[in-house]
Amino acid sequence: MKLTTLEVISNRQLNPRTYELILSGDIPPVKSGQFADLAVKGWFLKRPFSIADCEGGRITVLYKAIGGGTREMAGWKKGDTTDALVCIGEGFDTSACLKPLLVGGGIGAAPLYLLAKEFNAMGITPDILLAFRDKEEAYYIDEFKALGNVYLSTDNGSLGYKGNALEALKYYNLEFDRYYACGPLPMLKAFAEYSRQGQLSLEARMGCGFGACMGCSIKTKGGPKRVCKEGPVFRADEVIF
Amino acid sequence: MKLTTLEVISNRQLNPRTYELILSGDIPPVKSGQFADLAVKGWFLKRPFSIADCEGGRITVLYKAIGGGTREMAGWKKGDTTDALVCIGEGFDTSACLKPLLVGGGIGAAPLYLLAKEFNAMGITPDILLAFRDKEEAYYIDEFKALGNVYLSTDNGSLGYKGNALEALKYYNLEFDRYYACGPLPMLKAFAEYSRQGQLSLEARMGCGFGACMGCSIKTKGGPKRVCKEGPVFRADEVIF
Amino acid sequence: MDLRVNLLGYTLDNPVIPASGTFGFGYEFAEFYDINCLGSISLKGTTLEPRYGNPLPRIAECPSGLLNSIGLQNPGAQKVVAEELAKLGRVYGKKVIANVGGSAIDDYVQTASEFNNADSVFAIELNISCPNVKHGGMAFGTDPKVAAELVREVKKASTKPVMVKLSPNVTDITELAKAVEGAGADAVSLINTLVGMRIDLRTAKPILSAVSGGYSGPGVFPVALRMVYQVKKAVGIPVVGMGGIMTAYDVIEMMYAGAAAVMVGTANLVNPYACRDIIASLPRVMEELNISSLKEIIGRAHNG
Amino acid sequence: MDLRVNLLGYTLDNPVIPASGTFGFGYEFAEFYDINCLGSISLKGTTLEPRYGNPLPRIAECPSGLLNSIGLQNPGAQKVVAEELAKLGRVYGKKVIANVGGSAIDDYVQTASEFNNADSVFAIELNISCPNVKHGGMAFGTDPKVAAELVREVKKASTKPVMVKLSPNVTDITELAKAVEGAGADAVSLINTLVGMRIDLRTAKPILSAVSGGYSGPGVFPVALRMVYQVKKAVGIPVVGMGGIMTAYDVIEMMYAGAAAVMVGTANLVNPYACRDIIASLPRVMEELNISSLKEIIGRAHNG
Ligand SMILES: Cc1cc2nc3c(=O)[nH]c(=O)nc-3n(C[C@H](O)[C@H](O)[C@H](O)COP(=O)(O)OP(=O)(O)OC[C@H]3O[C@@H](n4cnc5c(N)ncnc54)[C@H](O)[C@@H]3O)c2cc1C
Ligand SMILES: Cc1cc2nc3c(=O)[nH]c(=O)nc-3n(C[C@H](O)[C@H](O)[C@H](O)COP(=O)(O)OP(=O)(O)OC[C@H]3O[C@@H](n4cnc5c(N)ncnc54)[C@H](O)[C@@H]3O)c2cc1C
Ligand SMILES: Cc1cc2nc3c(=O)[nH]c(=O)nc-3n(C[C@H](O)[C@H](O)[C@H](O)COP(=O)(O)O)c2cc1C
Ligand SMILES: Cc1cc2nc3c(=O)[nH]c(=O)nc-3n(C[C@H](O)[C@H](O)[C@H](O)COP(=O)(O)O)c2cc1C
Ligand code: FES
Ligand code: FES
Repeated sequence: MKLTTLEVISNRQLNPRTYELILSGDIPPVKSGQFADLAVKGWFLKRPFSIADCEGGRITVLYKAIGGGTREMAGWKKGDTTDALVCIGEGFDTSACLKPLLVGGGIGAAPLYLLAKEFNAMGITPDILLAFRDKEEAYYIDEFKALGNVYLSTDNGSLGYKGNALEALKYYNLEFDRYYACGPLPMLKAFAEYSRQGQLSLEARMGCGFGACMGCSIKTKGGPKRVCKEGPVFRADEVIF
Repeated sequence: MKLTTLEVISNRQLNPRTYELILSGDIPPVKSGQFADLAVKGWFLKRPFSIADCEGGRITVLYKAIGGGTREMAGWKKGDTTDALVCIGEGFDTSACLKPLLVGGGIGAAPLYLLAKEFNAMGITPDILLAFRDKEEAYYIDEFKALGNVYLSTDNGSLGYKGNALEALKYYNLEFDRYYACGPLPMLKAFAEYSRQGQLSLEARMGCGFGACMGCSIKTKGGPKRVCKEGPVFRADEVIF
Repeated sequence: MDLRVNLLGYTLDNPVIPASGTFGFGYEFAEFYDINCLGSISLKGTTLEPRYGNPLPRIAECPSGLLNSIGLQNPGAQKVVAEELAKLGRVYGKKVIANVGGSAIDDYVQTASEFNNADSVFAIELNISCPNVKHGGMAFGTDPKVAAELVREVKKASTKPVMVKLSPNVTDITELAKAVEGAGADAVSLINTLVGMRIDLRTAKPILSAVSGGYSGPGVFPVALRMVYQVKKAVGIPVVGMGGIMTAYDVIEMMYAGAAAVMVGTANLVNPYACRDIIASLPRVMEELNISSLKEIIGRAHNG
Repeated sequence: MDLRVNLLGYTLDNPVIPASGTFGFGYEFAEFYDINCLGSISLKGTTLEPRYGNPLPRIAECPSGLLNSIGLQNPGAQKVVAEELAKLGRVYGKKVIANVGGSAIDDYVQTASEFNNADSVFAIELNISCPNVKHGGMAFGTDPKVAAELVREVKKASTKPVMVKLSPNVTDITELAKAVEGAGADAVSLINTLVGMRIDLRTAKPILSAVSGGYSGPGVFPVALRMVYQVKKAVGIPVVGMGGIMTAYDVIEMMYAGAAAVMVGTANLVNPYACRDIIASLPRVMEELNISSLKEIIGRAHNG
């Protein structure tokens, strides 16, 4: 992990509220599931975002404009800079997994992109289940199709199966030796109850992003763990919801 | 008075701590003695500065870097912008004055530049007494020489007469039918005690800069008056120190 | 989009009221914009006799706000009623709130009574929390018994609804709120300023001539919001919320906490158009947050 | 340039101490820089038994700071002494301050005693002001009698100097300071966090699971400075100042107000290098302000 200044290479709108931000700078090697904490001028705390991709000294962040900070980010232009902590946390564990299922809910699909690439590099074409509220919220479908077998669902049926991620998993009859889920807490909880064979990427409001404040400590069977340090990825069977 | 966005045209260092800032924008007519209130990013309140010159939609501010805000301003570059209130307050009264004496103490000389120009336009060449702490603090001497008869003094004698402004006035034997003084409070007080025939430009810490907060109210014989609204220029015989 | 709220029997077109002391007697802001967009106006704190207030400096900057030690400069109640209200009446057609300060119960009572016949005043805001007047405001604002006694006396003398402005510089603000409610207050407004201080780095002396002053601006918002929430839980009378409101989002948050209307202070000083801008952006923000009527969101954070 | 100050018989190379709860048990910051530059370290608040603390969310952002409701998460006193101090000892050669929390007098007494034989601990900081623990900290921090009683008991049991950390959420902080001084406290530190709150605009619910939390960061600096100034005037024991310090300038201002040393909290969270950077820039700032020795400026704002 590292505190550094990143420069905006591009900031592209993908759908009404989702953006793709490409940043360059002095970036250490990234493991999928790790995140970056980006400073936004005028806001006191940095904002945490999964690293969706990493290539040639650049990282990609896929973000949804939901509040003051992300709305401000939507206005970032090429050449703008941000102070950032990069490569935070422990990433996904891809070891000993031959039939992965990647499950993204809404903006939670972001870290799965880099994860899918990692599986590709291991010679594995993952199944990728992407669940959105509606068609308007969807993004990066083609990009994911280039890396795996994509299955889609929406709450209102405007794209793919009509239903939530877990319902879609059953509908599409998807099998896995391990699933990798990132999305809203209720979705993660539902998956953890459905199967222990998974890894969950969790969110938490963060004070520091590097383990100092205990602001993000969750309860696990192994005692309290910090989303920013021991996480954000946890085994489905260790998290106490 | 007006709230507007100004653009930095140039920001030139005149001596170790004094800078000349030229700003352009939609600027209403300026009267000498009026001031501008400039927003500095990262600081809550705007900073008030006398308008030292005004020409062709541009204003000049002469400022000394003394604290956080002015140190930040010293880094402003061409093209930077600042939100500003411009043309605040009542200016100097030049009416019925044939033999003016302009007295500036340190950075207080700033508004006298525009005042000297106004006298020139009326066909009058003013006497201009500039008092500094030392030679290093001096600035704009040649500029003032182009507009009037310049007399100098410094506390340590490194430039001109060795002594303060009032001592220098006596030493140079300067006469006037009205003096116009701007500088540190003790200097203004000394002048007000020496002669009632003057106008004083006062400073005050300001909350708003446009008359709303009463943060800058001084006592005058005519009741409380606001430096930002009825001032910053007051008659020497009305101010209660 | 319904922006209207009710306060003390008066319907405000919107909940945004410039806070006392940051808007003068209102008319000077008419230079900047048509102030008839404002829900109402809380006038500069008024005392029985004219006051100059504290010596300069009276203002010190803070990272996220400012300190003031104005000390209730005002021309005195009679002049306010005779002159300032008249000047304001020429540019503002709605009713306003008279903010009353003092240093003894009798002061308050007499000053409040001066407004009895002022038709344009729909409520008295009793400032029992000014940190900037010696032997003044503050004592009334920190002792529930004294506060209650004051409110009872003012209620007897005033023909207008009385709103009491509470100080945040106390261990438990709900005690004060309950005391003034018990004494007959018709509403409470909060918060007044937090006592703060700055020191001049160049001289090592306090910046304010009064040494300490009242801290306001966005830096106090979290404290203000907490107190509004607490007081809303503790009393049945309307709560007017203020402290650090800078945007329409802050207005909504304050109303969620329990504010029936809000006051905007320091924001006016850093941007003379602040209240106008906040009011103008309220409909867009309401739409974004799926709010159709502001009345309905008052205290929503208390549900469930 | 002399940056040294004395605190409770111990000489600090400089007055900058990371504040409790914002620096863990210190060693994790050694990943970022050589923490031996620090004057000392105030360790994460420690209780007798291990504590998980409050449910998430525990953090809410503010315009100029943050709210936390951690609730004293810590592994318990024995583990702190046995494991955390050892880990810290490997990367930090100076003595540290153990910050002690609790919810009953006995808790505090036993926890403080656990550090009696910890050589690397030169003082106990008694946290009687944590707003984030039910039936805890706060009561001790708002009632002078209870606070004094607590201090007396801890003093009997502890072999280390005892510094008492005061709450700003009181009407008169000097009463508390005088009470703990009278009970034998060797120093006071202040301020702990101000109670604040934020509401989620999207859900209209309080952001923190604990509803309210402790507000810290630059937004509290003016309040902290005022209280340090007041307490310095009121007591004879050393005052350690904190609350919103972000820069070397803030350190000087706090020392002018009366701080014998300072603690830096929230700044560490937004910039892991904050303490190092502040210490590194102190000599330059001292030169600019014509200060040759930091010892000499303590309380300078009280002169004349
Ligand atoms: C490990 C991790 C990875 C994330 N990855 C992504 C991603 O790839 N793309 C994406 O769009 N979002 C991601 N998020 C969520 C993202 O951090 C928030 O959407 C963002 O912080 C909101 O900022 P704001 O200023 O717009 O909202 P505001 O509500 O104005 O923010 C106020 C404060 O709350 C915090 N906050 C608000 N919502 C969240 C949240 N859901 N999680 C954590 N903090 C929050 C903000 O960081 C800020 O401190 C991630 C969160 C975490 C913890
Ligand atoms: C009407 C008027 C005209 C002025 N004209 C000039 C000028 O032409 N050139 C120039 O260099 N300076 C001028 N000043 C002084 C200038 O405003 C201050 O030097 C400047 O505000 C300092 O800002 P800072 O951030 O560097 O200092 P800081 O000390 O960090 O500022 C903190 C706060 O105090 C205020 N402040 C500090 N010193 C003063 C002061 N002397 N007067 C008023 N407010 C102060 C700042 O505005 C700010 O709000 C003028 C002041 C007034 C009132
Ligand atoms: C310059 C100034 C003057 C004030 N004068 C008064 C006053 O006369 N009466 C009063 O009740 N409150 C007064 N206040 C307090 C404000 O009305 C308000 O309670 C406080 O500033 C918090 O709100 P804000 O953060 O939006 O400014 C004053 C505040 C400021 C900044
Ligand atoms: C995340 C966090 C955790 C804290 N934990 C403790 C604690 O355990 N014990 C304590 O005495 N103070 C604790 N505090 C208070 C700080 O030590 C300090 O008093 C306060 O934050 C004000 O200083 P600051 O503005 O520099 O942060 C904590 C503060 C924060 C932000
Ligand atoms: S955010 Fe501070 S420990 Fe995780
Ligand atoms: S600065 Fe507000 S009235 Fe002059």
